[in-house]
Amino acid sequence: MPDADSQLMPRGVRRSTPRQFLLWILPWAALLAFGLYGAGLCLVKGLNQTHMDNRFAFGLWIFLDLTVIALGAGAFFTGFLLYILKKTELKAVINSAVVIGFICYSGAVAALLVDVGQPLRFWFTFWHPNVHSMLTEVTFCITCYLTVLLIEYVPIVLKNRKLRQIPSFLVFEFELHKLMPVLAGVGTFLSFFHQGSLGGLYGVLRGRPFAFREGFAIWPSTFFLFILSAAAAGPAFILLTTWLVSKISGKRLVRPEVLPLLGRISGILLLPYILLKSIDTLIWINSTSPARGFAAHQFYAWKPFGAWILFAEIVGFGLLPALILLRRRMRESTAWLVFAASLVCLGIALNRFVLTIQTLALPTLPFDPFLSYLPSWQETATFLAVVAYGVLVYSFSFRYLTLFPQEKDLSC
Amino acid sequence: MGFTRRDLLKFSGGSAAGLVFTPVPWSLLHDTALWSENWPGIPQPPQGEVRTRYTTCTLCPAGCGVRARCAGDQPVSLSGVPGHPASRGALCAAGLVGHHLAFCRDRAREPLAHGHPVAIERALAAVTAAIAACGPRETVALFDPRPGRAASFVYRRFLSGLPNAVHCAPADAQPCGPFGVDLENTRAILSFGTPVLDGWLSPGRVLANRSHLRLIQVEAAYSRTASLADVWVPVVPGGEDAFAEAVARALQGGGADERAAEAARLLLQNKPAIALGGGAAVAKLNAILGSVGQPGGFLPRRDFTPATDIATVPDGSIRVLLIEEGSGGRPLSWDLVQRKLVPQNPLVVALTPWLDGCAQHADYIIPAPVYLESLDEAATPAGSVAAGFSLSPALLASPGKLTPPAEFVLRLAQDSASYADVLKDRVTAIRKEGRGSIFTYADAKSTRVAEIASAADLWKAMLGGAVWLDDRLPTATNLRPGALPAPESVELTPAYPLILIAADDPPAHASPLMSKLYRESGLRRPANAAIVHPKTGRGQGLQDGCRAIVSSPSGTFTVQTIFDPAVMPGVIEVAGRTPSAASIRRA
Amino acid sequence: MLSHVIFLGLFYTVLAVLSATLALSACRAARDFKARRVETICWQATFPDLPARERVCRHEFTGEFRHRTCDKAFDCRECQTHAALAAKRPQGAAPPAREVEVFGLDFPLDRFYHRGHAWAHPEPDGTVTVGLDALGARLVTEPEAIELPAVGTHVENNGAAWHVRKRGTRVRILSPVDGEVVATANSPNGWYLKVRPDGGYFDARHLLRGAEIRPWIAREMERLQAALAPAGQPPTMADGGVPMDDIAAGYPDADWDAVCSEFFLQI
Amino acid sequence: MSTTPTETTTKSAARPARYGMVIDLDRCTGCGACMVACAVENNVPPARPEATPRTGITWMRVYKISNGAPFPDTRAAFIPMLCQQCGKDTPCAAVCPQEAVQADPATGIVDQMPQRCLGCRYCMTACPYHARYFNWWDPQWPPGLEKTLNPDVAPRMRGVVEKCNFCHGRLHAARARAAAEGRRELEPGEYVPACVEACPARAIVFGDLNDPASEVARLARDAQSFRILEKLGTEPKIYYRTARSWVRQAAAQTEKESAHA
Repeated sequence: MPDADSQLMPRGVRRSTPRQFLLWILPWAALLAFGLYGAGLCLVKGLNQTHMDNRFAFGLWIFLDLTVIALGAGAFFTGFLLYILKKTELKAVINSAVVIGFICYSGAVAALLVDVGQPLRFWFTFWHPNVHSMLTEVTFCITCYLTVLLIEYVPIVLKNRKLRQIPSFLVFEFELHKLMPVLAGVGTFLSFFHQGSLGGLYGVLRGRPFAFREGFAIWPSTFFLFILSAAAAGPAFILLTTWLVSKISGKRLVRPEVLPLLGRISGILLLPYILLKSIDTLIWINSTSPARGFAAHQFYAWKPFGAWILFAEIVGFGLLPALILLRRRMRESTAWLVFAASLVCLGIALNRFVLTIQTLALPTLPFDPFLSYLPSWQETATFLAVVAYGVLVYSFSFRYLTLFPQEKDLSC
Repeated sequence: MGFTRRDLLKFSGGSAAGLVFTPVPWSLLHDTALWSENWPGIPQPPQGEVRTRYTTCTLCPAGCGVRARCAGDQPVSLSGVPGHPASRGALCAAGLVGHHLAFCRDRAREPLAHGHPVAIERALAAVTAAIAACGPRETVALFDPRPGRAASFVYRRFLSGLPNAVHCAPADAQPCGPFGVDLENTRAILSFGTPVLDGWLSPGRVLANRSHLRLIQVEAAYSRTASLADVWVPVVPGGEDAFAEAVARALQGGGADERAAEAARLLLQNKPAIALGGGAAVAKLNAILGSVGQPGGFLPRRDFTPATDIATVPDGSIRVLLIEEGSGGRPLSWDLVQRKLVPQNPLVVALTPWLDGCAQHADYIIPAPVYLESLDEAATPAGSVAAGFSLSPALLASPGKLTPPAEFVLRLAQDSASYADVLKDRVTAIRKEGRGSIFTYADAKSTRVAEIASAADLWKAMLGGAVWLDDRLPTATNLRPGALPAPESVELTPAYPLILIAADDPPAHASPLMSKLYRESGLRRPANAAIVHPKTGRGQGLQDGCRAIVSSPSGTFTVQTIFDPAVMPGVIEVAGRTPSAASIRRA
Repeated sequence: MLSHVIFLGLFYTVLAVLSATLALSACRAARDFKARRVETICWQATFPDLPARERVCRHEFTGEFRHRTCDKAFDCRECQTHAALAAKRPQGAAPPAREVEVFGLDFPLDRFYHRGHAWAHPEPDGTVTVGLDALGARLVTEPEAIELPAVGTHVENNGAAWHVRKRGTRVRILSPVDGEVVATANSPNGWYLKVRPDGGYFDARHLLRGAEIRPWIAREMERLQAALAPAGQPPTMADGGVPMDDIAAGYPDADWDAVCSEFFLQI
Repeated sequence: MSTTPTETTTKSAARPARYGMVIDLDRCTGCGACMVACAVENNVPPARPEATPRTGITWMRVYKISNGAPFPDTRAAFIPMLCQQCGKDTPCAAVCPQEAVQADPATGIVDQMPQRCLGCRYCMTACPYHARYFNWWDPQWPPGLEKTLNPDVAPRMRGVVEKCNFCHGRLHAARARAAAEGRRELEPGEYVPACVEACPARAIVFGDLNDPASEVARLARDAQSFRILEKLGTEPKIYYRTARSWVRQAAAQTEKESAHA
């Protein structure tokens, strides 16, 4: 008598026993519950529950949002390569990419709703939009793109073994799948804009000489740097997750040539990014910042944010992985591949961290001290809740949906 | 063909989709926004016709005129009265939020005997009995924070009826004795620790004359006055006299050290000049500068109420002590009081609006109204060159069960008159004398008292907000200002290697709003902070921000250390402390 | 003002595109239902998700290809490759009533076999009888239930013809023929459906026949062994190769759901 | 601030006003009267006990700065900081996603609309002067104190940003008075923010920078006057002036190492 659980799993793939799965799920569920409690406190009692303040108006959450959205960029970029540029090898990971993208974006939006002081007014931005604000662009694009991801996620769900037995679902999925290129196109368009706008968010802060950048038309240079870096980080993150999942589940999920391909894509995008980033930094040091009365070196005069952070970002987490990923022989070795991919992801996180935290920590008033900030447990809990949420959604999707079509052929 | 579950799902799905196209969800959304605008717990400001009323500030001896903006009967903001002779239209920070004081915590609301409610008659009886039981060498004392008011005369009348009674006051109650300072014509001030720019006399008046004043501040601490003075002369606490002597020598053409010489030069270049501070040396300086009785110097005025500095009352002599505590100002130190009381069952009565300060130790607490809660008075504005008087009509409803200190004393003296009667008498007297003129706040006009028809009219005018100022006295040089006691020099011992001095202290009772702003802007050091030079601090094994214990001959207390290179090495600055030798160690 | 127009314009365009996409796919789905293409589409959607080993081209059996995966969802009627190869093949009419015997399973050669183990047999009266072949029959011997379509229903080639419940698994049998069900018989050993093919003519190009059957079954048996063998052990047949009448009974601890899905081409 | 008829007539030519301040740092005694008056005027609630200097709300905030030298060469000064009412691509107004920050072209006053604010705090990160404050708590007054609120200004709700708006309420009141008297233009000095009115040292001069005759315009042109972070190019309308060179150094320069050695 087959149990309901295995009835839901895709055929031809082995999954852990319900017991093992439960043991895996439980700690994450507990973490999620704890995090939701913390977030609830912030919503009910107000943001005084956090350690943000008038000077550190952004904190852990904004850093989280920026990072996960950058890592989630894999969804749009893989979709772009697969459906628009017809790189069919990427079929192997597209489902996983979509799920990851959905997790990242929904997680970010959830965190944002806790982060704002008046969540009930979220729709004001759509009602009285200030189109000159980067944040408006971000809000619009992210909401739209989240819808896109949802629509892309639906077919994957409908193809679940039980659900597909309902003919109407299967037919709808079939028809929807035909239109995927359209969605991929829209998604790419939106992603380009909001990834960029997220960068613009800081680039336009003329009051923060550390973050302010000159640019083209209405867009500061960070706008373009963010697009490029996100596009580079996305594939790297998919590579990393795929490798991680196959390690944890002990299964071969994709053909051996897929991961190196992802690595190569990431490397190809990372190198120009690092190049442009370096040029941008030089321009900033020599022209932008001095023009506004700030010698760039003084930004790095405050411990712990010394100049090392800049070097780490550009060389350690940029040039190094790019070179690794661009050498075929190194790409062949999973160890190097994973090492480089994790460097890329960490690099993106570091970049977003610097822009969020260091920007706010640096004083602008001449008679003003350098500030430090440490998130409260409620903030951290909310942060962890998003992580736990991601792991849970992914675990369930992996167990009951077909995230890696090649798995069933590789499994025997 | 029945109604299957499928149909139900279809129906609910359809209706959900349809609902989006009805106005319902959108209006709901809109309502949430409205709700978020008047979030529960946001108070509604008082409504009511906006009126302007006038009164006089009694929080300190400055006697500033106050214009109150009221919604209905509720004052919602206070501001100065333009053209007011004493305050020149200014109010200090504390004065601006005087109308918050009534809502401060630890108010005394009913008569208490050792913390238990008691009928005021019982308290009166107890005091009368204690006074009757006074021994030959025991005195009845009344502490009057602000001698010179009509209330002070009530006190004196009552005390004069007793065998041995003493009318006490704080040392600095009348800084210049029977003299005012002719700031308008002064060109230079040599100040020995006087907070000239930080609450001295009437802030408005001082600052209005700042532009033509050269200020030399002789003070150990780098106080706010010191920071704004033209010259800051840091001297070791107790070294003031020596410096004064040096300046005196320099003024007389004698040799002196460079700093004294420069000070002397400044004073000579900017005459008329005055010296502020205590001690014979300062008095001598003023004599040399010829600042007494001359324009731009100390000018005599008519009113002066001699009162005993409580510090000079012999220790262990006071049997019955009545302490009046005003709404503002620095509270009387209980350590001092204890020294003065007789060892066996003394009786202390606190006539105060507050439960803290001396009231904690008092046998009886007679709750007094705070500023603006009852009709009150302001005596001659501090440092005024002419005697003055103004009423402080109440703007707030009195919560009842409150007894103005003077009222209590009147009842002790079995006087049937009320405090209001006393004030009326004062006004009548002013009218009878017919000297001077009143400045009415509402129209900023001065009227000769002589031209006012009757005492009743004067009373009415004063109730509407007005200050009476006496005519100036003909200048007479034979007078000497009552010199303040010299700051006693501190001799250090191995046990007490450091000098403890007073940092500028936050007021004991203030609007929560004001204390919030001071705390958040870091404009005032916290009350329990000990500020020391980093070298001194490390020398004593302290770290910036650590808790520490300060001990001095008069006792020990715990503080939080703050390192500040601006402080004189070897000195500890703590708010509201009297200078003495001290030691500090890590807690 | 202009920026407002541009920005909001873009935003609403995006919204329009998204909703249009959804609406379009919904409409198309509805249209498919009307056009009775549901079964075909279900098969179309299922086929790519089948493991590669189940999607091998029939010409691999006959050795014409070493490795080829079907890309026409087993509908050889639309496959040029098949047409070409079939043309080369000598098209002698299948000799009547001779049987192939593989591992003790009888596969009469007068029938056409569907990859989902249904057979189709054209009757003189122009109808086609449809039944389960020997392997299929033994996989679902003594079923708990048989759900046959009502007479008059239209069955699609590669669409669900009827369902059998065995060991709690609901197995759907793929139809080898398009047509209208004219009669049903609930007889495990004989035929299940009598179908009048569309256009009155039975096109069997997509079905296995003659020489293809032996290699096909041989391969199927290998897979059966693999599927029945408990994980990790070498595949063995309890009865030395010849499957017993009720395979299910012989392997009580086999995951019957998986086994049936494997052989009846289910996801 | 007296004015001759000719000035008023020139003023009444419909030229938009550009209200601004000149703060004399040599007069400021750091008494805090401006902060207090501001808080009273604008119904700023007393802070919760758990509030820190960085979570409290002080539209007007007096900073104490020092030349960093040790005793006895140490020198200190006070700098009242408030919204500097940036006049050119105002950083906060540009970034607000829902137009809750608006710069009034007629007065140059940058105003915050708390009832539209989402509380995203982007404007706070954008402000170089840290003159914007977030309501981390529900506003609460000790019992009785809420009776003393200013009826002309609505208290803000939790979760929104607020800041100095040159006592906008007073401007409206002044205009209403003027309209009642049938005047279209305000007399100089008819409208002053609470801090200006309260300063006992008269250290703050307020007025229309566009009116060349006004004292504020004259002082702003003065050689001793400067603006903080002028190089950011946001055209702040708060000028500071001092004769003490070290104060100008510490306030105007952006090289922080020396100030915080």
